[in-house]
Amino acid sequence: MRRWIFTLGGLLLWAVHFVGVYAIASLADTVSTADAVGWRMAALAFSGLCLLAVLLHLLLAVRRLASPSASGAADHFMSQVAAMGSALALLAILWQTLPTLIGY
Amino acid sequence: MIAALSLVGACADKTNTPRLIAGGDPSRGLAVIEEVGCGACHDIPGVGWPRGTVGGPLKGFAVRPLIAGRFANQPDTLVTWLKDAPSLSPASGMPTMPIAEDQARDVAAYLYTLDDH
Amino acid sequence: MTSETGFDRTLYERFPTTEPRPRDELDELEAVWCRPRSTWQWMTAINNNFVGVYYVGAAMLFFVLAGLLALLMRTQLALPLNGFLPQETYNQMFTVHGTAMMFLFAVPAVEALGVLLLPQMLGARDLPFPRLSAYAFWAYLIGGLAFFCSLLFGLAPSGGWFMYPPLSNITYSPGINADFWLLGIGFIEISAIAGAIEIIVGVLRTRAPGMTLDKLPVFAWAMLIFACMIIIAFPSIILATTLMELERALGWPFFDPARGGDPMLWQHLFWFFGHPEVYIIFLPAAGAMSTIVPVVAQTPLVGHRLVVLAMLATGFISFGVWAHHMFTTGMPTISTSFFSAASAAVSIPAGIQVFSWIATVGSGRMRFNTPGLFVLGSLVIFTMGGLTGVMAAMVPFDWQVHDTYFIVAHLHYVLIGGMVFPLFAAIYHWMPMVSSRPLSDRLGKWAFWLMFTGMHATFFTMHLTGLMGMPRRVYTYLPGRGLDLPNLISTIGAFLFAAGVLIWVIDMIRNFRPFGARNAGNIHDAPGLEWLPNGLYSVRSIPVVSSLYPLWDQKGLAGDVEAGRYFLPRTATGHRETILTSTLNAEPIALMRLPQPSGWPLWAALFTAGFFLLLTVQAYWPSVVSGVLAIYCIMTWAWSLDRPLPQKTVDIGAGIRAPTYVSGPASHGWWAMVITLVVGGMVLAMSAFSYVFLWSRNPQSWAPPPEVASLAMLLAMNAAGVLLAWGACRILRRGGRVRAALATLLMLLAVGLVGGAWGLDLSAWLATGLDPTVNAQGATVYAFMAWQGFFVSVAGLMGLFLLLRWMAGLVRADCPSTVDLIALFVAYTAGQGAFAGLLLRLFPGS
Amino acid sequence: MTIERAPEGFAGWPPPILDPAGPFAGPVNILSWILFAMSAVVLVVVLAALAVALFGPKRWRVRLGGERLVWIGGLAFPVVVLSALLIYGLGLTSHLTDDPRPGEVRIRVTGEMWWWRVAYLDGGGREVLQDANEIHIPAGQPVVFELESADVIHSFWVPRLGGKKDMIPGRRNILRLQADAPGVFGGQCAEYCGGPHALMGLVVVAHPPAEFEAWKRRRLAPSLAAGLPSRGTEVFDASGCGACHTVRGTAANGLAGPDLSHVGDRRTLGGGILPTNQGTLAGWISDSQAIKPGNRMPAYPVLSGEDLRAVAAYLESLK
Repeated sequence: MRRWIFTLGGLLLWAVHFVGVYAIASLADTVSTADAVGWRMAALAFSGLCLLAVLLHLLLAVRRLASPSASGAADHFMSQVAAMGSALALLAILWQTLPTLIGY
Repeated sequence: MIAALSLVGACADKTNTPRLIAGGDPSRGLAVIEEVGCGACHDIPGVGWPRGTVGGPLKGFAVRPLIAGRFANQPDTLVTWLKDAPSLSPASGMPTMPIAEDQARDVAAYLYTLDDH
Repeated sequence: MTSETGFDRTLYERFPTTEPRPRDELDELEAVWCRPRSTWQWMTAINNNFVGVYYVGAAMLFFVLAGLLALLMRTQLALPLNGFLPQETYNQMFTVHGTAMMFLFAVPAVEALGVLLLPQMLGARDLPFPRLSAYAFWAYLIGGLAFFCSLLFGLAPSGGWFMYPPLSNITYSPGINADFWLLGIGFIEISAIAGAIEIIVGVLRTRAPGMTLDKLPVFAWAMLIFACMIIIAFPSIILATTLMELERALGWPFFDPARGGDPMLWQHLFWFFGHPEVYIIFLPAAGAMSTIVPVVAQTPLVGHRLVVLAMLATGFISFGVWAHHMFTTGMPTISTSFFSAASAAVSIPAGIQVFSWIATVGSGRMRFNTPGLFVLGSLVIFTMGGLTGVMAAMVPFDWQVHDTYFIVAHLHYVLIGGMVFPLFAAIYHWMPMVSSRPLSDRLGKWAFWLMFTGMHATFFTMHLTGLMGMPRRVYTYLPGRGLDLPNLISTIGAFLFAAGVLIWVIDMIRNFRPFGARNAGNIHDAPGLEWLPNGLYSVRSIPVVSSLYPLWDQKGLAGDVEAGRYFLPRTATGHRETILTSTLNAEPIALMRLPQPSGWPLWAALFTAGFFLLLTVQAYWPSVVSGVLAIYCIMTWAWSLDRPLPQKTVDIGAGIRAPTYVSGPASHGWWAMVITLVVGGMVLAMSAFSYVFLWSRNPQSWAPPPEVASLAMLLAMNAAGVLLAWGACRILRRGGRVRAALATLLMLLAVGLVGGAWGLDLSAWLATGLDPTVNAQGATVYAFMAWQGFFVSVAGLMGLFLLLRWMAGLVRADCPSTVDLIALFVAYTAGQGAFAGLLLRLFPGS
Repeated sequence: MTIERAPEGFAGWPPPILDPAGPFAGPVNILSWILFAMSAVVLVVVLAALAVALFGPKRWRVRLGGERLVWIGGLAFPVVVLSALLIYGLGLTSHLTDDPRPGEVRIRVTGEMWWWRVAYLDGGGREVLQDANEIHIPAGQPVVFELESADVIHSFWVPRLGGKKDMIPGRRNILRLQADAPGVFGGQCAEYCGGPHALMGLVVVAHPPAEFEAWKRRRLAPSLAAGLPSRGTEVFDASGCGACHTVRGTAANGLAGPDLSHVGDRRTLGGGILPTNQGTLAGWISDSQAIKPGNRMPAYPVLSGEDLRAVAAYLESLK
């Protein structure tokens, strides 16, 4: 299970981010629209946090790829998928942050 | 499409029709029929929709001896009927129609292409 | 690489073995995996070689039937104001066309492809739950036919394939037409989830030894992700259809705004399923493409790891795009923007795959045979569909083209390019493996060119028709507006496409003729294990895999496999069996015994179908009888499972010994139960979303919940249930007849406690006077109660089943799986009851 | 008398989506062309790459056949294109959904199976005037549409003026549209709403602002013909038409069907599908089911020819 979570880490973080910003926006729409700036800041802070997490995961995956202890084609393959998944998730989260900046 | 086909067919057969309408153009007539909405009451060959049930269906109108079962099916009578039916038959359900004389002639010309039973 | 299970990988070096094999081994294998002889045996066959073919056949039947409806509709639209079909008939037809294509063709077809191909691709003898496959197939066939036949009686639904309420509620859709839709969907839910369980466990647990994840065929990756997506997405539609039926039958107002419901809830639930559904259909087809392209180009797939990543990413991101079907519903701008961004992101993985295919073609040498042509056609069509998809992801553009023929064009490009053409490529590609006889290449090329031309004529034109303002789902259009010509072209194109399909149908009939030579072999020089010489038992011996393209890289593999020089060259126990392997590295763990053919899955499917069908036509008592019979059949079917063999371990080849029975997380049954419970958990999560959503629409009308103090008892009882269930498993394992009796007793107590907790919760809510028909709060609260009640009833049946097994002496320490699985279910049910109790009392609070 | 042609409907040539008539449709038209161009470029790139991969000389194919192509073509290229598009698209979305400003003309349109109830609102949101299936707006200024539904989900769409928006029971959606110049614009229900959904059209007429005010003043008063005794009014009353329809200035005050106070002044009949004249009125009254199958108005086969004509003439006179 831990191997799977590591391999899919970036994409899982994307999912967390998506649910998070959507929930924040929906909550803002339900509870109040008056204080839009506060909600936006909260969403941006959350996005920043997720971006950091993905970056961290990307670093971990790259380090595992580079480390000599990673042996075997299967391990290497999983680490590659993890790293590329994280990179893709980074991009997707960046795009997902755009609406908070310009999409109101 | 259907209209065009039926026109082509009609023209081929009807070269010797006795009821030519001076200055009437069947294709313009069909356009008038569609614009004015004759289909709201009549089922008219060449008009896909609406196919109203209120007035009689006009299939084979060209070979019908009578208009509305009462008046001789002659060009002048038809043109008058199209414009102002109540003036001929006060009990008719067909109202005065907002079409000019030349438009009525076009419509009549189209109706006289409907000769298939 | 460290071992996952402690298996010593040097043992692989014993293969291929060199000693001669005993002569009668093959005969025994053939006897165990014998071909059915009577009609009844054909019908009750469970081997994937048969069920897979039936499954693909049924899916293609629905493709042809739904395609015929499309032809009728195109005939109606050939001319403006055409009177070929009456309005109501047309409306029923487009509803059935969409529903059948999505639910009865697309999902089952790709699932069927998996059932047919996966065991051979993975080097397994069969899927892990062959009887479940048979059950899923028959439920699907009967349900699908019943749904389709409703059209003949004018009883078909007419609300469009996404059945938006209020149009689909009892006021605007009186009669049982909409119920037939819910019925048809219900069967697909059952069969899709059954198939998904089968595929997940099959791909993760029954691979050829040595087939580590980097050597897992791309198609198997695709099917794995496909199945996981079904597990996550389908619960949403299960919930949605259940709520709609509750609203229609009992008047519980989930979607009725007059009583606090909201039609938008349906749209969220439907599309949370509906958009991933598109990718659920696309992924296996893309996996097939990534498998076929290297074969037609005769070179490994370029960027294999990128393609795997792309499919994984699609699996995730496709869950973030559902609301792009709802851009015009007046959602807040910010929300539409999120979905717009995700819709753009989801096209990246598609781009990766398209360019990987192009690069593969470039690095090899393309063979222009029929599969090759379909692959190329798919690439072009899918790219075009993807581009219009990017267009529609731009919100302002979508405001204009949404619900017009532009979208009709887009979705057909994506689905035909992304699924139909790959499916045809797959059929032409794998037919020599399935029937040992290839389809005609000459006819195939005719079929391709007709379909390719027809497709563009029909649907490219529709982009324009849409921009010209023609809305979708119109049974006619007015003349004189320039729409006549494009519609006529579309109709002609549709008939061209149909002509292509007709040629293929003729070729298929020719192919399955019962005479003539059948010796195609690996005519494409393909690299996958499915092209090894095989019989009904799949491969003669299960090879050790050391490459992603074993038949290309492992020289002499086919000969060694056929000579029985690898794992399991015989039947080790005299039953059907395959090797159970570990998830990451495919190390052999145990011998998995597979069931023999049986009529019970067929009967169970029949009575399940009977139950729902009779319910739909409101024959309540017969339906109850049918339901009871279905339960009886399923129990009888389960009765024969979980029996340990006298041999505790057997030689699975080259002197390697493996156990014949495993329990707990090592066993395939445990996996299946956990996946089933994930489905339950997803339904619960979507229910919680629905509850909060409906509350947010009308917070002021929410009545206070029962006393929060009543929670203590509820939680305590559920916790005790979990504890007792866990205790039952522990005690049973320690052996002895008394302990077996004690374990049974504990489990029954656990069931009783969880059921009691439910009863307590229900009575507390009844005491508040909340009425399910009065407002949305009542409806959702009682929906939670009903859902939990359903689980409690199933747990009760399981308890009864356990009691019977105990009386028959089948509850023993050497076969604890039944108790384990019941314990898992009871524990989940307890957790679900506790969650519902907490949510409903604490949110929004009193 | 001349025929006023039924308005150029919602569909036709030039494609209304690409023939914008106001500031809410114009930018979408530009976006559309950008998207078409983008798609054409991408498609050409893909097809060219495919052609090289299939038929190109060996040297080219080798350069193409590596993972580099996947990184560049499948990842870098789309990321650049989509990032640009996304930023542009999100900005445009945000710009087109600005909140209504005070003082803008407000019109409530309610989708019904299968016609449109139209109500003009005053500054306080009170209804001052009811009409059906035809909407009059002042040109050159944004008009705020409050979209609601009385039964199932409909979608309000006037393509030359802007995108569509759904009418959802229990919700009120806001859509702003503007016609730059006076003109007649066709519209259509875009969300499938059952039965004759295909025949649920509408007409938007944009006037110069002063004319719009004059039109509204004229409409606020009952029709001159409404109170005059005639055979038509007698038949209208005797047949119970007033149970479903309102004719202001008379006893007819039904609310189920379209308001008929000025029905003779409307360009179309039956929801944007037929021209209004005595003939079509007579056909509609007598058997609307033959014209728009499934609509909620029953056929009236009991009227004699003269009565039918009288009612049609009466309705046509309601200007």
